[in-house]
Amino acid sequence: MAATGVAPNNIGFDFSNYARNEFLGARLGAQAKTTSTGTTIVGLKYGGGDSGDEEGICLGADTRATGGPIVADKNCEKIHYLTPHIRCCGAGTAADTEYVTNLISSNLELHSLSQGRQVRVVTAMTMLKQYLYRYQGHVGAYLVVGGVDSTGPQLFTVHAHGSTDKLPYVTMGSGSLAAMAVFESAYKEHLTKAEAIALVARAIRAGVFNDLGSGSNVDVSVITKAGTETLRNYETPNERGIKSRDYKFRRGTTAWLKENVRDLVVSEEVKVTMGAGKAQQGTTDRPVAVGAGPGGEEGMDLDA
Amino acid sequence: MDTLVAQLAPSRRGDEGSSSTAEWANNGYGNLDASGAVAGMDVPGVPDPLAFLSMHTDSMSTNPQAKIKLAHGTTTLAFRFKGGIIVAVDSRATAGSYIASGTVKKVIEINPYLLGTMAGGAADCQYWETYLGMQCRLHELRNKERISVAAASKILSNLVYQYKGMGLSMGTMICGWDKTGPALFYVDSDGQRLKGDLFSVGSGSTFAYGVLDQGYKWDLSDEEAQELGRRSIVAAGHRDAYSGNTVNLFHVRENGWEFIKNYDLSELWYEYEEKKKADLAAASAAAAGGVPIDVE
Amino acid sequence: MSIQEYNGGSVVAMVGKDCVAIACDLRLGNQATGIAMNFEKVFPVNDTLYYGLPGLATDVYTLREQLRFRVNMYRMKEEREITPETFTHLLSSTLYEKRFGPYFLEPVIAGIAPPTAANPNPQPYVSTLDSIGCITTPKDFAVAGTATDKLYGAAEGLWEPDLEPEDLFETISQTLLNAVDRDALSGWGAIVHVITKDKVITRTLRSRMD
Amino acid sequence: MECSFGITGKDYVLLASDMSAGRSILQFKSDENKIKELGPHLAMAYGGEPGDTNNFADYIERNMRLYHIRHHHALLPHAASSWIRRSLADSIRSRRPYSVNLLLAGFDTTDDTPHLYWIDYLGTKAVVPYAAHGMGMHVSLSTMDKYWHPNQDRRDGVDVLKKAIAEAQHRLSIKFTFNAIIIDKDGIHTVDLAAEDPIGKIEAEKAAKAEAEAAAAAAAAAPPAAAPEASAPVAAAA
Amino acid sequence: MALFAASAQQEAVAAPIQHRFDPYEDNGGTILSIAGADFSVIAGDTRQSQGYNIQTRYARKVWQLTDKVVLATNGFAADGANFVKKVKQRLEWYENAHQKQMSIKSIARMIQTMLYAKRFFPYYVYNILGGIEEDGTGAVYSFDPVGSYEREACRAAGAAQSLIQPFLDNQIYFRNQTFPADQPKPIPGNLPLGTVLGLVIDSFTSATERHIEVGDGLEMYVVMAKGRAVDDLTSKGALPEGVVVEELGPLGEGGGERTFLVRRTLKRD
Repeated sequence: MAATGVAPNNIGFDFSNYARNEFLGARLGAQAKTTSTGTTIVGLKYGGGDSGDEEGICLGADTRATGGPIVADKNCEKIHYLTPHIRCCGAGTAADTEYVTNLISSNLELHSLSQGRQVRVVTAMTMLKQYLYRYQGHVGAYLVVGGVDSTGPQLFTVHAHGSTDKLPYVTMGSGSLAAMAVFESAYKEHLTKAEAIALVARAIRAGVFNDLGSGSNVDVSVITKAGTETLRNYETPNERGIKSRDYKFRRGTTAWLKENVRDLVVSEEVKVTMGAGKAQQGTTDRPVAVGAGPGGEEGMDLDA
Repeated sequence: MDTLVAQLAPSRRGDEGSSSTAEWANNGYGNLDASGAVAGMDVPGVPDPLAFLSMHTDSMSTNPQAKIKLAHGTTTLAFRFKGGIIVAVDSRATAGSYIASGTVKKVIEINPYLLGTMAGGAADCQYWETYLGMQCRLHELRNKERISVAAASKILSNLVYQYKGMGLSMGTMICGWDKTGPALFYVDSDGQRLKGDLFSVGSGSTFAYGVLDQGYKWDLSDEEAQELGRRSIVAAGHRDAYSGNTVNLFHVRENGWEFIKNYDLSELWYEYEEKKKADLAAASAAAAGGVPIDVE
Repeated sequence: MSIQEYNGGSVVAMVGKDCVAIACDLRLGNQATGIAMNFEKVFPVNDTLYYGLPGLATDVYTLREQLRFRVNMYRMKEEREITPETFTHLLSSTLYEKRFGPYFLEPVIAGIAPPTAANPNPQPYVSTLDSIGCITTPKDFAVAGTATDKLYGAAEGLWEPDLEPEDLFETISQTLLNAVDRDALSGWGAIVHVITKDKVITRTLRSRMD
Repeated sequence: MECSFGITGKDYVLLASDMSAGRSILQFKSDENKIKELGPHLAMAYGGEPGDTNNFADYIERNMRLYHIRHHHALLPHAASSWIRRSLADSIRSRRPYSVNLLLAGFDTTDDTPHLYWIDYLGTKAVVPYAAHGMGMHVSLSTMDKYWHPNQDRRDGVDVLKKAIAEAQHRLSIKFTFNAIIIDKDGIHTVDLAAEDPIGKIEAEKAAKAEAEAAAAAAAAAPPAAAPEASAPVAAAA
Repeated sequence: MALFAASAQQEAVAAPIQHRFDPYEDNGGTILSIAGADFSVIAGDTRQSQGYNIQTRYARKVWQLTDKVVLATNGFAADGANFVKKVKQRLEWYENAHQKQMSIKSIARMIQTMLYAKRFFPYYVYNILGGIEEDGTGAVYSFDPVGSYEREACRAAGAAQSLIQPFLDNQIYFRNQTFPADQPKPIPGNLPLGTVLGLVIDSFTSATERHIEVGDGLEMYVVMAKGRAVDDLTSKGALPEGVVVEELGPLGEGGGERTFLVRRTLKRD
């Protein structure tokens, strides 16, 4: 039989579905539902001067991921790891921020191994911008990259189309206006570490409460030459209250037609099966209506 | 000059330009003013009101980004037979793929001897069939005799025709018993008006026809006819995603209509499946145990 | 009528006390017309790891065949069963590989990792992905399909922490049935799998058939 | 505007398709056979984009035949359905996809079970007891919902098929003519829908064939000298 | 970079683009009403939003029309406010003409005619009318934007209606629940007031968790039939903490029905 659909040999993106989706798109309005992070993410430089604290970077993010008006995740992580001394907050299409940071993070590690020294924040920023520029904004990642390297604390923003900025304090995402308002009113140079964390948390809270796309908790990350302090759920101002009623059902409330209990514990000694054996102990046949559906032996192969 | 302008330009005043109570009383009940404009109906001041409406309202979920989602999807049927008219409808209204309501009354009791069914715009059918009930009552007061089904359906058809092109959406069956016996008319918002023995309207109508056609004949008993009506709506409710929930069954007789019952469609489906198994078991039992019919 | 609503169907997964449950409806539709009442959307990877694929039916088959290939390759290389977390990342990269021509599916994964020396008492695991592989690992429940909104509302209301397997069965069943009853494109039967460390209970529910 | 039906029963599967062929409103002919036999116990009714349908059907038929030649046995219905679905799923992603909807019917001679698959141009596959494609989906599915029973014998099955066809002919604006086949453990037989008792006709033919074979076998066995070269008919693999 | 273009792909626009006369806006929020045997609860959240921005955390959506009837509106806030004003005007004229307050049944029919009068330039408003019928039973009437209406026992509308309604189907109508023979299935529509208020509060906290346009505050109007004891509402401990109860005076000369406003905060993120 003609072997079609063989696994794509090239690495990176496989555009084979692209033609299909153009065809389907025209016929059915093919618009894949992707999770976006409405998001408030911020970053600022602190320390040095007369603050009494060494120079560093403080990053902050909210933890709400949305799918349209619906909250898809109430406690997701938006501060991604790039290197031990560099973190990257991501807004925009959630999958893109996840994968672009993972890709650049592994490339940075290879880079530092080959160069035998710590990578610089500007390298991370450049790799990100060139990757994003190549995809002309279709990879929807809006990032705040912050870290400390041999040249001291560095803070950048990277937009999906590939443009970057270098600033002492930055905000991104749908809550960036609310957060920037807080920064513009209270930011000054040489903040102490405590002041920096407090200001970042306050900016994130501004986004969490005033922007519908952001919500739930406040994540903070503090980076100095010594390393990175990850303060996951530094503040949780939006705990779900206790419900006023109990909704446990009486056992037997739901009517069911057929039951099949697969007992995984076998009486004799358990042998670890090598490879995908067709038959699985304890499997009883699943009687399904005539013309049994997929999942039954009739339909797709149940090859547990 | 003003009067000329008032005559020519469709009146665009708000729905209570003048404040007299009388004006409010027949507010919007469709009596067109002298210039043929839609009296009492507020029309947006745009060149193409229909385009405006279809951009902002989504009736058949073909325009998902429209804000105003009007409920759609239904199965209604009515058929004449020797015992009168059977009217059977489902009760589901959907907005997009969300089932907005499962308890919509899609048979509108126009008056004790006239029924109208609802398909397409719920508001359009409800509103104009209530209006039709008033006109029928006025007919009785003026002429001292009940209005014929033909005349009643024509009132609705003519009325709706005046709004043709404005975006009304209605597919209704006017059923009643007058001096000519049981009469059934199909009237829709395009202006079509058809007299007939058997109609089904709505997104599930093709499925209803599937059962209705194979079971219909003029001299059904009342019981058989009611069963056929019920079974057809269950068949449509099962296969069509936009029909279901409950079946409302009516039987129009000489002395007016009678509400038979409201059934849960899913429970009926299970009953029909059980009965099928039972008939099968009985049949095979008969074949096995009973006198061997000329089985070669 | 978006592409994800072409065939209809929904999946919900919930975390309980040392158990997880995953359930799906059985409808395969062609837009408004129902076609089949036996189209399961939840498949086993191994004894204690199941995943659901609501969305475009053709992609359900295609992705399932591709995952079967990749999981078998994993088994041969690692000589052990794949854990739920690893399987989630496998699925995520499979989806993201097609970032610019995605499969129109929203996978939901539910399972309990086999106990190991390092992790003798693995916690129940539920995760869900969007069509291009963004992973979400909720602590309570994950929903997907045409009845997503309805499932979120019902689950947020009915779910409670630390439900025993039989209680979790009732809660997930009531959540699924009441949600699909408000969705035109899901329903036509439902099936629930409750997974504990030592057994898997699978029940076909008596749901509305309209 | 096309219409095809499939119905499984106790030990058979029925497949019927309209015979129209044309372009937009014009109908070139009304006796086009749109049921392709893919194997001794497998056939498919196809419909969809004119041009795509016959090409795809040939592609499938030739490849199934190739498999049969290479492996000395035909693909069983379940395997065939997976491969045909995969062909469509790959095609939907190609630059110019086939737009073809199928009803695949087959009889599994290893466990004597009928199989029917509803497959659409996207590569969606459904395993169903009875099905329809094209306009038949809208008008006749509910008819079959009512009159179909599990494990019906052939005559009841043909009766359900006739009802479905009658409904299509009654309700659709184009009056289709249909041809039908029945597949059972003996293979594929034409169902003459016009006949009073189509099944009876098939059984008569089968009986006649069996008789002819018995007679030929007897002739070959009795006078060994007289007709040494009479080649014994290859025991047709029933 | 507040709002990025969701997708570069040009949307297939079904209707022709009319020169941009777009007089509507979606202000989010959700409303809900449940009828009891001799009371009716009409609730709504108080958040008014537009896109990702909160316009105000306290905007009323539930209005008292008569001693026995309360109207909740949701959708486009400007249309809602305007519509409630017109309804109140008509009620005032009715009282002047008939020397009595309009019954809920008649108000429902009047609202249909007022909505349908703008059939070709609709109010973008989903209305729910709640209150006490003339026979003293609790009632809920729900409307679509152009006037189609139906009397029900329980209805949610607005942004989170598809989240709340399935939950209520299960808890108010007991859908999909089986009951043992000895314990008959409770009749929907006459649950105790305490249970109903608990369900309303849990519906809104669940909706707040999962829908970004719901939150900030919750207002519940409870309309009681004449002569009904009110201790299940006003006595200590009747309601969960954080809930404030306040009785509203009669609007007309008072026919014995009593209306209470029950308020509670919701999450503000």
